Amino acid sequence: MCNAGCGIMVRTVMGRAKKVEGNPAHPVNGGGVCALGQAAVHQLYHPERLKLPLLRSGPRGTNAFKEVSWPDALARLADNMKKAEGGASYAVVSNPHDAVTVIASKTLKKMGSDNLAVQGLSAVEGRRLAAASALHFPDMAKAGCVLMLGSDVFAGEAAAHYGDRFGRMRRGNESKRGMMIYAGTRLSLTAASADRFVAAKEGSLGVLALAVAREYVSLLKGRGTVNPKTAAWEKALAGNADASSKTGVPEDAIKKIARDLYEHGPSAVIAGDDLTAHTNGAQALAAADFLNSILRETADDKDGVWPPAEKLSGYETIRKSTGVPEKFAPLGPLLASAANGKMKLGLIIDSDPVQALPAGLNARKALEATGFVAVFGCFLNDTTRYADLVLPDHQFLEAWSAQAAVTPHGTPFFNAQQPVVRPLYGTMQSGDAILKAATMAGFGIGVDTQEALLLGMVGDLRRNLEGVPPALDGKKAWEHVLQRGFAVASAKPSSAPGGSAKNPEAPRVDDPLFTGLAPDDFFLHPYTAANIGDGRVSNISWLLEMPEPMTSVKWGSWVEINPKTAARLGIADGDVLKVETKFGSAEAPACIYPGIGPDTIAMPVGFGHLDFGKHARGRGANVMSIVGDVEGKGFDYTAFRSVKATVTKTGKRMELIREGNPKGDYEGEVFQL
Amino acid sequence: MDEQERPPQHQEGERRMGGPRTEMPSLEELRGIAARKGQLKGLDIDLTMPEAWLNQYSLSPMFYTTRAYFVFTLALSSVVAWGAACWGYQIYVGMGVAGLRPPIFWGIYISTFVFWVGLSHSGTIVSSLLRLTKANWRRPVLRGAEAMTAFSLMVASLFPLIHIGRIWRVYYMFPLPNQRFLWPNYRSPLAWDMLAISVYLTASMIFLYTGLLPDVALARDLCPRGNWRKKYLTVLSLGWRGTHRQWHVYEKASTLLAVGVLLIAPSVHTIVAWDFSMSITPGWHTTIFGPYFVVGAIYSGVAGVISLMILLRWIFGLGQIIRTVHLYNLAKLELVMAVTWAYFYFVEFMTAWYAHNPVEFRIWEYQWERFPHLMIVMLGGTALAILMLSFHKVRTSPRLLFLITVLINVGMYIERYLIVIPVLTHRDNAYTWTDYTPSFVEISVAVGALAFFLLLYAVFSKLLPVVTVADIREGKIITGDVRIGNREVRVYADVEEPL
Amino acid sequence: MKSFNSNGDGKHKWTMVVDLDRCNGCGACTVACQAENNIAVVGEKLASEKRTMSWLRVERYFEGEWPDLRVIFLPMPCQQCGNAPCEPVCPVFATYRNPDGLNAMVYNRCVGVRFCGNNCPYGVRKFNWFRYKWEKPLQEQLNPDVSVREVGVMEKCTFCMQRIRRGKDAAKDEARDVRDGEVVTACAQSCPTGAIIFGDVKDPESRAAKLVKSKRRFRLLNEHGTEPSVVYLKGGA
Amino acid sequence: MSHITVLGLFNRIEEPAAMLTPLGEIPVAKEDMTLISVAPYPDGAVLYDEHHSPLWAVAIVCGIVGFFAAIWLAGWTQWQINLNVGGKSTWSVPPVAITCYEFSLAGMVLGTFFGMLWYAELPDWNELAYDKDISRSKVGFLVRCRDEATAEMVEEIMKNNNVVRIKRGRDDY
Repeated sequence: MCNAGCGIMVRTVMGRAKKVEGNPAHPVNGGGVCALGQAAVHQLYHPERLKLPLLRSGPRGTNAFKEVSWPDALARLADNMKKAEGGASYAVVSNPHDAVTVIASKTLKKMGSDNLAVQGLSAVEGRRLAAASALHFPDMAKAGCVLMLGSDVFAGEAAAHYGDRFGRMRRGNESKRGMMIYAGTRLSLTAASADRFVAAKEGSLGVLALAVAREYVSLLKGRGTVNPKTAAWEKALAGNADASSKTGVPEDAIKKIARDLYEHGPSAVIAGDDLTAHTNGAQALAAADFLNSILRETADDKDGVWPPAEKLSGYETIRKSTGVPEKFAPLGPLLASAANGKMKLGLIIDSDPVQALPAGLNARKALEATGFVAVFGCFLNDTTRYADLVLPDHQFLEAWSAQAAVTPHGTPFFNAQQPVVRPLYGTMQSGDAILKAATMAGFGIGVDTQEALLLGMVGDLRRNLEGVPPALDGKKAWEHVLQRGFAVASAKPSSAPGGSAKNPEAPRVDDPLFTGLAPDDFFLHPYTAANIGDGRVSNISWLLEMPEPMTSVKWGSWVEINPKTAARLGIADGDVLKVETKFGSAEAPACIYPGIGPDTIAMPVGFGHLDFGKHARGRGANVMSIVGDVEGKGFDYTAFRSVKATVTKTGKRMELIREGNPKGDYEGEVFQL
Repeated sequence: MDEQERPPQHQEGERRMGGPRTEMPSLEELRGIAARKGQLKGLDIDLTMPEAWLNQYSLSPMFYTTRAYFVFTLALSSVVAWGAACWGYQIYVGMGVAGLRPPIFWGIYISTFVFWVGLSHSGTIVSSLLRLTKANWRRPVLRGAEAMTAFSLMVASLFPLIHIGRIWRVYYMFPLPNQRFLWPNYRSPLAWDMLAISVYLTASMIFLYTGLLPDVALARDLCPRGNWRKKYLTVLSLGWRGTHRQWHVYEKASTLLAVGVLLIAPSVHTIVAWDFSMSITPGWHTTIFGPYFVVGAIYSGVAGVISLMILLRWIFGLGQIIRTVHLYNLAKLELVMAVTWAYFYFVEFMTAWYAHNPVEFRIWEYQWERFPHLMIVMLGGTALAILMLSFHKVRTSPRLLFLITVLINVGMYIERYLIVIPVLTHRDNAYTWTDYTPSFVEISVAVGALAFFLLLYAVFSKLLPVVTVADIREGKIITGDVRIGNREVRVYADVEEPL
Repeated sequence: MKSFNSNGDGKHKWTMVVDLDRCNGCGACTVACQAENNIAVVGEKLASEKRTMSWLRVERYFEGEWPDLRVIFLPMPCQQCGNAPCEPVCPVFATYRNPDGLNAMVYNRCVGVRFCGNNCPYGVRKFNWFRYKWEKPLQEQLNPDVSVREVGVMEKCTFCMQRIRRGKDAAKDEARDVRDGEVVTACAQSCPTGAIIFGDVKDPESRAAKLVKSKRRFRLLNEHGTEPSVVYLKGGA
Repeated sequence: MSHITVLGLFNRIEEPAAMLTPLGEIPVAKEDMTLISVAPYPDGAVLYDEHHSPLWAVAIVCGIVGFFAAIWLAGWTQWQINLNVGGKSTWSVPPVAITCYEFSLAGMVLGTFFGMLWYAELPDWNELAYDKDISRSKVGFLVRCRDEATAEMVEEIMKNNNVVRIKRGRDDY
């Protein structure tokens, strides 16, 4: 469902999964589970799950299938694998750390291709995977002040993790309360919990980071903190005088941020989508890193905000032993080459690129031009419309699996997962299916089942896991890990460079570019809502009925618009708006939302599925379908906030389903909070 | 003899008012009607007897049925059937077919309940008050008022049943001995309410029945042999003969019952008010609610009595019995109630407005924002009633009186709606604020209830005497004309010795 | 008739402490509650009529205007009031205060007059407007420890009574007292930020007992004299 | 002992009123006479009610019974089903008071009604000395006679007083 790798336990009664509970010992979530995780049992018993392999029986784009047997389906897949030998195959997965990703990666390599891509890989995540630096893993829980640069961590993946760390930061210790400052373009769920919200212009957070850094350095100097690099930093940051006008943040607000970072230390910066999802995202991220490096070097870090380098090195060890790929193919070029008809086989594993990727990436065209598309998943969705073969996967509660990843605060871990219920239907684990077909096609990687692969993994890994007695053999070690559900990678002295030991180089942040129709268009701000995440779970009624925390809207998508802007344009709550960009248009009801700037509109992602069961089909508008292709530089990510849109009233009305009363939520003083 | 056969003289005051609307038909005319319509064919009334006109008039609604009546009854029955079907649908599907939603758990079922309970008030209060004060103009009004009480209370008592979620478990609310420790909670205002309503219903039925007893005996005697009514009339009359002894006990009992009912009625509406004010919900939790409800009930009830009296006049041609003077007197009573009611409005709104309690004030604001038209009808209705009823012309015009009294009751219905709904939609917890619109089913049931009330009345008028013959006769017995100088005045004998 | 009181020994007073400083409004508690307590999903149409059944909601209040906004999240379960306004108005004893300090709701007794819902200033009581169906095979997920409510009855947060009972039974089997942290409600268990702390305030060593003495404590609408068992800790520095 | 009853129907109340003296001379006791009319005539118009019917006492006694029934019902409930609801005291007075009020009045009303029926000797569906013409405003005067001779004398007196019709019966009241 998500890539965070939370440790969960499932309460079962008479062989039926009843309730998902967090594993209190797990380094990611520490016992908590987010709403999405809770809904796993709902997904398991979802009435619309696929039960048998499906072979396309109509034209592509219709979801017309007939059921076939597993041997038949696997034979077809194997056939097409043979045909696609060489570089003509690719795979898209959703979770970069998962066992099935390892299998896909190994099989593709065997087939002579390295076209393995991850759907929805954000710049932060990409950077984290490639990280060798502790700069990307500050631990919020230990920080005295944390500056969130547009990172809506509570609504995104690993919400449970950040929730846990946030709770500890705020009130882990009653006497010392950590402070959170949120700078961003929209009052996101995370911003709502921040002690201070600083509204910045769209795409200007990199500049803000540099401006804060500059103020911070001048504070250092003014208060006499001696650091050998101060002069170098000062020099590097000298050219950022017009930050206030570029970011829209007043000069004294910037100073106040710097002062808070200085006074409440140890401090850290956590960067997020608001920062990176623009054309200058890579530079902005470098700017944030720069600020982080200053904070780290000047912090009195006895609490351990910054993980030691050797701790992080454990990740490299488990990555290597498990075979988790180090690098993934960039989606843009991959899909472009597929669209040019260069690909004969596409494996889409547990992902929905047609729905979830920006329209500019043309995932639909790529699939249409691919010779044979096999989709692995539990449900029919937008992507299966273009599939030749749909192979029903086990829901993860029925499956064996493992993940090797690193928590956002830098603890590398290995998750071991066993089925909690017997499979309900005649489904097959995607990993097993790929392995079987690959073996038939002659691309076997030496193991027959995913379970065997996992045993093999642990065989290599066991000496690198904490708490696993070295005497145990592979099988025993696996069982040992299964009992706890996870094991933390043991730290080893490593020569890997920790932090930015190099001399600071002034990062440069260009002005963001926007594709728009007219100069006074609105910035379009697609974001992930906390209730249905990125849309992989938008067929789950529990989550659809859960109100999105900020707007309290449920069962549908919306366009957030500032109250004053709405008044100016004569838009009332519930008026259906047509949002038009260069890439297309979408219609959704207006939601008057005070937490958004007057020049911006925001829409949640994950809605507007063309096909994803009765709850998701046609519900709301898919904002990604109108988002474009201004490619970011430096990492594999899409600058999906670089689009401007026009807003027009359609004249239709559609009352938003809200939990709270839009007027009443301003009357909180009744409670005398 | 001649003197008695002659149609009664109009009262002095009445003549001043322009006289009755219908001229008393002569004996010949009566015979003509009888022959023409066959209405009196079976009816064993000797038209040559003294005061035969009274028997004729009071019993003709029972025995004389027009086609229009059947059409009307059929129409009412179909509305009732539709309402009942809607109720059945609600039971089958669940309460959700009503427009209720948290935190609005009570909707128009409860406001309609309060309305009907309120309407039931004046019947007995007016009747027993007039009995106790020996107001002689009371006599033709009694039966109609008492029946109104009984029927509106019957309709009202349906609403708690319609309203509850599990009607099939309604016996949990009664103190029925059982093995499962299921017992009602007497600390709940709803338990008081149920108790009060059932006591009131019992008492008002007894009150109505006691009053009916001599008239049922009369109808029994005058009912022609072989008529299907004979049987139940015989049973219901309990063998009443009208011996001196029976009359004596009857008089005593009437007085005692009047006292009892007079003590029960205000307590009932106070308790209905406590259903609201015993809660901690701002806007309901006010001490004024008890008297406020009682006064409102009498106000709407007297209006109901007036409307019904006028309807009886029109439908059954009872202009000779329910005369304009009766309407005139009732209208005076209603004027007093209207003024009192206006005072209560003033007190209620003034405190909410001036004290500016945030929650109450918000409810008040919301009322004006969301239901301005209803507020205007409600407040304007009372203002108009006071204004209009102050005029002699209006008080003596049945047509205008009918309009005003119906308007008053529309206003009172709105008032009940505005008591129940805005308070719930705008509670302490601002996050839960929401809106309420009655659903089709709720409206159907409410309209069905109105039709049911009218149907009960219509059926009643065919089964039992709708006018109190014995009381009118008694009035005639103790009435005499006295000549003072050049003027003849009607006087009433008070045979009981004053202290 | 003593049997009414036999389901509690009066040794406990279960209390929920909600730290608003920690709550980030993520809504995990809502779904945890839904999963634990067989709460029906009502669907889009009924949700638009605000007839959702969730026993716990996270209320969100805004203060101020862009860009100087302050947001407060307020998780709102049944407050399990000491002097619960919902209890005395019930004509059939369907809701009463049990010796553990909880507002027990006896579904089988409820006739559905809904006065309790009207008298609850927090608006946490929910009514079964319809017979809610679980589409197959979703009924497999239903928690066997919690009854599925019939049409026409009230329901509300029970402080996960079934978990309390399980914890007490386990403690009884081992002839000891219930340990702090042994009994947690589904919402407290799932809360990622640890904003919900559940415990027995009669156990002076429990976390809840310590937190209710916090200087930041307050209770909602306490001016109604309801004495809620849910104690909030004020957010902000 | 069997009685003979004579029922005379008159057009006006004055006629039976005038018969009291001649009847007293026969002699017929006041208890053996009664007036039957369609509407109540005031006491003393012809006869005074000689029977003592303390209806008010019945009403009050029944009211008191209702009062104690209520104490038993509401009070016992609170005592026995000792559930804490909303922190209300174990024996909360207002519910008992309200229940007592309602039950007392219910008792009073029911007592009055049944007392009335008792004292009025109702219901009684036997064929009693009665005439339908009473409902047509005739005034009936019923005399219970010890023997045939008295009955004839009574009839004579009635005829002297403009009786419209005379009916004979036995064993009436």
